[in-house]
Amino acid sequence: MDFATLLQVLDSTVRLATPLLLACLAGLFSERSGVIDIGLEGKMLAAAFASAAIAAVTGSVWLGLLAGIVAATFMSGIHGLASITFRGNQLISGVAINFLASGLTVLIAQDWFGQGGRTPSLIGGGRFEPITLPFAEALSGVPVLGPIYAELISGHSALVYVAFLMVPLTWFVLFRTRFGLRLRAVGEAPEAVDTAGVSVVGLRYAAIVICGVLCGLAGAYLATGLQAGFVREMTAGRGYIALAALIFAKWRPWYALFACLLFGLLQAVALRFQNIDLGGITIPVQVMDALPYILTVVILAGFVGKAIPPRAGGEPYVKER
Amino acid sequence: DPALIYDLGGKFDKSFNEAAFNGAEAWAEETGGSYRDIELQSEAQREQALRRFAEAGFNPVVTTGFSMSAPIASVAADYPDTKFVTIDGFVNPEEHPNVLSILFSEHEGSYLVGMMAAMASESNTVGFVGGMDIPLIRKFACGYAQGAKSVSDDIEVISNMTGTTPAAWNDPVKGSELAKAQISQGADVIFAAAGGTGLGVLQTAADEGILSIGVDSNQNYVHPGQVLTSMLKRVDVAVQDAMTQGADLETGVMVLGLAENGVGYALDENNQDLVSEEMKVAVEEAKAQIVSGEIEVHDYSSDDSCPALNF
Amino acid sequence: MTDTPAIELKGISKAFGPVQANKDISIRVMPGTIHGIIGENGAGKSTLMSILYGFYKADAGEVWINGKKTEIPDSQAAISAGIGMVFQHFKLVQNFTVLENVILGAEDGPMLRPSLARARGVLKQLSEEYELSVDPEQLIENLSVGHQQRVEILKALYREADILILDEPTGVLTPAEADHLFRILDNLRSEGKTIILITHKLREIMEITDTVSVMRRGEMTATVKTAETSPEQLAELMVGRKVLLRVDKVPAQPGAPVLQVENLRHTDSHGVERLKGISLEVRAGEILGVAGVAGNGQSELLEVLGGYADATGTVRVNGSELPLAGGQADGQSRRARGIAHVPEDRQTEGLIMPYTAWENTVFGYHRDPRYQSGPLMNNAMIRAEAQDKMTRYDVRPPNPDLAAKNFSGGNQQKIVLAREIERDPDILLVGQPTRGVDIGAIEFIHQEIVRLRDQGKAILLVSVELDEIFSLSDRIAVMFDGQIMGERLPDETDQTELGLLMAGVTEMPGGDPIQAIDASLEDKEAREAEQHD
Amino acid sequence: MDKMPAWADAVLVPLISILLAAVLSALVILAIGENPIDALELMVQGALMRSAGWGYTLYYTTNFIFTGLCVAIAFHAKMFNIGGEGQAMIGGLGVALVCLFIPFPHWTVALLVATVAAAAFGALWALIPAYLQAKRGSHIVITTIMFNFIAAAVLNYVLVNLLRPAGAMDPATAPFPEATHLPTFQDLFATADNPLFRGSPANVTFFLAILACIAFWFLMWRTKLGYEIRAFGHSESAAKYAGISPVRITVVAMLISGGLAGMMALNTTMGEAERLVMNATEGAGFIGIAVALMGRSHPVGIFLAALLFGFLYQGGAELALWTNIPRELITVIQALVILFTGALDNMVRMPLERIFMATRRRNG
Ligand SMILES: Nc1ncnc2c1ncn2[C@@H]1O[C@H](COP(=O)(O)OP(=O)(O)OP(=O)(O)O)[C@@H](O)[C@H]1O
Ligand SMILES: Nc1ncnc2c1ncn2[C@@H]1O[C@H](COP(=O)(O)OP(=O)(O)OP(=O)(O)O)[C@@H](O)[C@H]1O
Ligand SMILES: [Mg+2]
Ligand SMILES: [Mg+2]
Repeated sequence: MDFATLLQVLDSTVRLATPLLLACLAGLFSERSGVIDIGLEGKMLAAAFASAAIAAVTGSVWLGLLAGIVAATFMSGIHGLASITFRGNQLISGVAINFLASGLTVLIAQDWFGQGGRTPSLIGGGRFEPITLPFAEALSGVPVLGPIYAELISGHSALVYVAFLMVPLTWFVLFRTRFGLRLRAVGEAPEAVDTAGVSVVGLRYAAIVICGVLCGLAGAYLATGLQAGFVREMTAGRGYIALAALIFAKWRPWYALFACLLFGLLQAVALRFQNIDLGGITIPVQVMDALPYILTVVILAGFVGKAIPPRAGGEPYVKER
Repeated sequence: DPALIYDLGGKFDKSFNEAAFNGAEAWAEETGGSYRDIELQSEAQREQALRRFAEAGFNPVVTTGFSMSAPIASVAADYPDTKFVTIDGFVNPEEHPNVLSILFSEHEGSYLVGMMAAMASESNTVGFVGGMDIPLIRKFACGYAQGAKSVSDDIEVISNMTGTTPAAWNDPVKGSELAKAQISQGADVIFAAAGGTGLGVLQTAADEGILSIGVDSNQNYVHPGQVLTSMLKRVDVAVQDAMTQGADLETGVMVLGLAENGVGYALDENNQDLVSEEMKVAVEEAKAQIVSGEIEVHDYSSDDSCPALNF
Repeated sequence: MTDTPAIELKGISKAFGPVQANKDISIRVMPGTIHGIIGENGAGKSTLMSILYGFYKADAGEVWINGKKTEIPDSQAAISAGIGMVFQHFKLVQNFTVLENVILGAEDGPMLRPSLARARGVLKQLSEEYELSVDPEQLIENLSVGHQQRVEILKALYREADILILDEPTGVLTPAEADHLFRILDNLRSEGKTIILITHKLREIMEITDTVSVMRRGEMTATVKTAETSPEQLAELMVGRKVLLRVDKVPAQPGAPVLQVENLRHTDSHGVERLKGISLEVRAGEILGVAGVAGNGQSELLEVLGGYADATGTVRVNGSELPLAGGQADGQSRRARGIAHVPEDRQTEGLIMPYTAWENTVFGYHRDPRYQSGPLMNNAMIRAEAQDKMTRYDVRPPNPDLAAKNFSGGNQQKIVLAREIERDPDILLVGQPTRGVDIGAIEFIHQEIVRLRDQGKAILLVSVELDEIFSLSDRIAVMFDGQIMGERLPDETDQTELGLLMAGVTEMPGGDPIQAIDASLEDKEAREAEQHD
Repeated sequence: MDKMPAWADAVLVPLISILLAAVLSALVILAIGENPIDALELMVQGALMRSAGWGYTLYYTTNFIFTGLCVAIAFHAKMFNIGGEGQAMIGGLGVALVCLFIPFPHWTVALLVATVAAAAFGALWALIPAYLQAKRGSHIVITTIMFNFIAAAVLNYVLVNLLRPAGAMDPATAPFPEATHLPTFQDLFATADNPLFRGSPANVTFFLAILACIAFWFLMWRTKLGYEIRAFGHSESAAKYAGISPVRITVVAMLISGGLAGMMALNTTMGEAERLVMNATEGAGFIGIAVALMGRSHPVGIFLAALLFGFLYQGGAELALWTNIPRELITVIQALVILFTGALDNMVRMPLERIFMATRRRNG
């Protein structure tokens, strides 16, 4: 692989890692608060649709983004209602949300646009345009570093930079603020938080809302940044990969970044190279497609150390049995 | 009344199925008639839809996609008075006299757009993004490569398939990534024969400022001024014809090529600035030669091989 | 001192579904006093205090603090009313540091750093003032229970609580640690703080409290000045009748050794060594009592012997060796070797709560060919046998079709006992046989255990209740930190000596028991923290 | 004492939950500008008023019984098997291999062998997640989801590169030989003058599904294994105390679960398509979750819930045929049913409990 191709693959890695990263951080907030979320996929999908639909109608990507966030947060709200208020099974609620998003997006899209569950293609202000960072042009001539800056670092849409900035921000919120301390505590020992006079329900809903907002960003990026419009099932399992990345990352923000970049890289490689020829043995494309999933299982099997989830994860908080 | 069954890709794929839909609409507009259509939900529904339409007296029952040929073969005998049409599929006419199989010479149309791609290319590198990796799509790719090579002997044709399952028809993200990869390898015209996936290719091409070529329907309007042309596959005409003939439909096997105007390339106000006079002349000439048999475009599916491209 | 009570509860009632946990309870506690609340298990003590702390919501009743009617809808309100509570089951975040636990919910601002810095200072001061030393940077999971309790007290003091509620604080402490705690409470009282102390140990009530209230079956039966009452009177108030807390038994006639344990070692899933070379022996016809503070390896000892934790070392039953790991080391193989096991926790181990009583009477023995007919289980026969056992063990109600969860704790324990004893085992392992069981049932269970001993069985009894250990055991072994610190005969020792052994203190160079205990516990914590990483 | 009688929990709660889901579904239909009453009528007409409609309804029901039982047995062992989909795919592979490569004399023999193959392949696919859960504590929800994706890749590879007949476009195997074709309801019940179940895919595997329900009941409530599985599901610590090996129960329960999912492929592969196609499972593995939840993991409940979903599927197909309501409506209805019966069930249960407690108190 020559340098240019490598840059291309890495560039593509960044693009593909972005929705994973946003969703992964979304899951991180939710699960750190003790609410397991396998509905990331559905929330992203809902956001992707809402952002594309509103951007198509209004011509403004910002309104679209807002709509995406609202849609994902609404889905989050359902999850919260089921798993926090009504102490239902969080896994089942997540499954239901995935189904709901998968059906509703197409149903509404068809009703609104009549294009078979697609939104119209977004043009002009309906999309996030790539941002060229300062001096990208000027520096592109510098050997090695120049192209890296100009092609790999510069030239992504705003949400990519937002996603990457979210990593230190998440770390800071989680480990340097009062809110973060309480959030982590509520995922470990909700009764400790409760007896310390802090509302468990309030904290968990806050986490769920943050989760919704981040999923909203992820979905909006898919539909208005990476692509130019919504198509059915366009999340294509990214929510599950994000979940896997979260476990891989042991529920920590910086690790999440690396996990998502790794999965992004795997996807980028699988996309670009159909059948990889390794000295006589051809690796079929199906293996590349399945690689992120296989890797997740291998990771889960504990070859990379045991991942201990937040202790109260998945359990509704019930004071009175 | 006629009925129309779309393949799993769905009615509004802006491409193959949508062409069928457009044909049906055109028929309805022209004749004032009405028809019924359905997007399939599952495999088991293929037969069900055929039977339900046949039982309800719809005639002919037109279907799109090669996957419908097997169900038609198993249903047709039960409804001898109903005419079935399979577009892109093949059902043995001896065994099932009430079935019309319509096939297209996609390689011929692809040859023409391949020529145009080569002439429009400045980097002497053109790309092809296919949908699902099946002989049908290789037929597109092979015709395209032959056309391109006929213009420039040393032209490089980069070809990628999106996948090996029907999901490959509906994966614009992957289409987009493949297009980016081809662009980085120097391609400056990319032909997308990939259903919904192709929209991602067209989008990326437009974003990156290179040319793309649409497929099946006229997709020039998707990004005006940035889609060089579209390889037309006149599914719409086929559907409209079948519906017009109605219950008296002539069955058998029909192959539509350049001669029958079953395939072609699209020229309209959206791409008139892109297609030079010289290009038009060359393509029309080649078209005439293909029709007359002077140029023979190799059909990949005839022997599963391609002289111009390695898969 | 004024005569406005610091706390006044008026007519508090609380029901959990069909269980009436508190019925119209009223109580007055004067400032600067220690008020004791005693009552049997399940009498409603914890419920009442949780209501005062805003953890539960009362169905009816009022709370008055310092003469003002105060609504306490949640713990936040309780905290601002100056109430602090140390729960029976600690409410700590295990993987947070002491410091983080202390500031949780009482941070100074949205940023953590300043809060932590301030708390570090305050904590240092509090530790010195009240002899509550803990390392503020240590993780909770590395602390002993005694130290965890200190953290809970520090939490309350950090929030400047004037009223401190302690729910059974001594249940997890050695007698010496308990004495130390009482010194602290005495300190706090002299500073004018009001303390409510829940316990069911009459000795403690007599030792430290000023006034005492007695609860029975959700009701407040009496409130008296401690100076004007006696343990006998309190016991009677507690149970509602005169009780005799001694077990009648003849001296043991020990026979051949039945259970021989040598150098038993066990490491848990976190990689912490829980049993560090245990050796002991139980003979036919004797009860060996294992004393110790909870969490020093007694549970693991039972688990290993009961066949559900792997270990190394040797265990012989009637002279032949038991496999300690692998396929043959499981509960059912142990039962086949004549080892019966009444587990420490009947609700999470001994019984399947949603199963009916009859299904539970074969739990663990369900593979016995006796209970099969062909490929299916012979449910009719199991049910008939269950009916019979329940009648003989006086399980109330004697209805085998009722789910286990619908029996009270004492009756659940009887079902477990019936199942294990009826199989005529050679060895009976018993963990906490009377935890959460009322005095009537305790008498019955103790008698059954002694009866089994007199039939020549070997009995290994694990209990955190020193009283129970003293009254049942023929020999007493004391466990600390996964080791046996020593063996004593009940007639030749006392609570003080056992208490020190329970804290790992075998000799006291300085002569101060508390310092020795602290040193010993800190040693243990440091070792565990090391193993953890 | 319980807060509510058992029958109320088993019948009333799911019934009210379904009702709520139905009301919301009706609102959704209204919102897209269609008439819910008409839609329901069309669904009932198409699914229940014709024998061929029943033929389709029962065909789907068969799938859902298998996947419902698959999820249910895992539930009993307190595991959440989301991998029914992948297990069914691989089960289909087993069916295809025996049907294609063993020359069977008669369909009965073929069915027998294919059943074993389907169950074995499905079980095999559940084995790795089960083992990882038991031995390494890898969360089975995540691993089974991953195994769904991996199964799709495996099937894809096998169909595209190994089993696809030369020249075929579909990623599908060649049609199975005549001798493996299972009798459909039409073959079984139609007569010359009464063409029952014409053209519909319901076939003898429906009876196999019913047998599976009965066997499931015996297994869970009459055998040692069922006793142990349920005990383990209620309390892992108690199971350990009793000498019930968590590893063994986890693995065995998942093997049975995977086997049941695999057997679903008999219906789609051998019964209907008579060849193995890429997308034969069509989400039935996920529907199984809803079916098991609604059926309270009891075979009778599962049968009824499977019937309901079979009706929804077939009715939905009819809707798509005769109206402009997109097929995704059915997905939305499914989602609502899962949401209300599975995750929001306490929303129904809590007020009901209060009502029951109040009446009990009033009556003494
Ligand atoms: N959260 C709860 N849900 C339902 N019932 C409860 C709950 N907490 C307590 N109970 C019941 O209320 C009654 C009183 O319990 P409580 O914990 O107050 O007793 P206690 O006096 O503190 O007993 P112990 O000495 O065992 O701590 C018991 O019957 C118990 O089963
Ligand atoms: N969590 C619970 N769920 C349902 N019923 C309960 C629960 N806790 C207690 N009960 C019921 O309340 C009644 C009283 O229970 P409790 O545990 O207080 O008994 P108790 O009076 O302490 O008896 P014992 O001395 O035998 O333990 C029992 O009959 C039991 O059926
Ligand atoms: Mg208590
Ligand atoms: Mg009790």
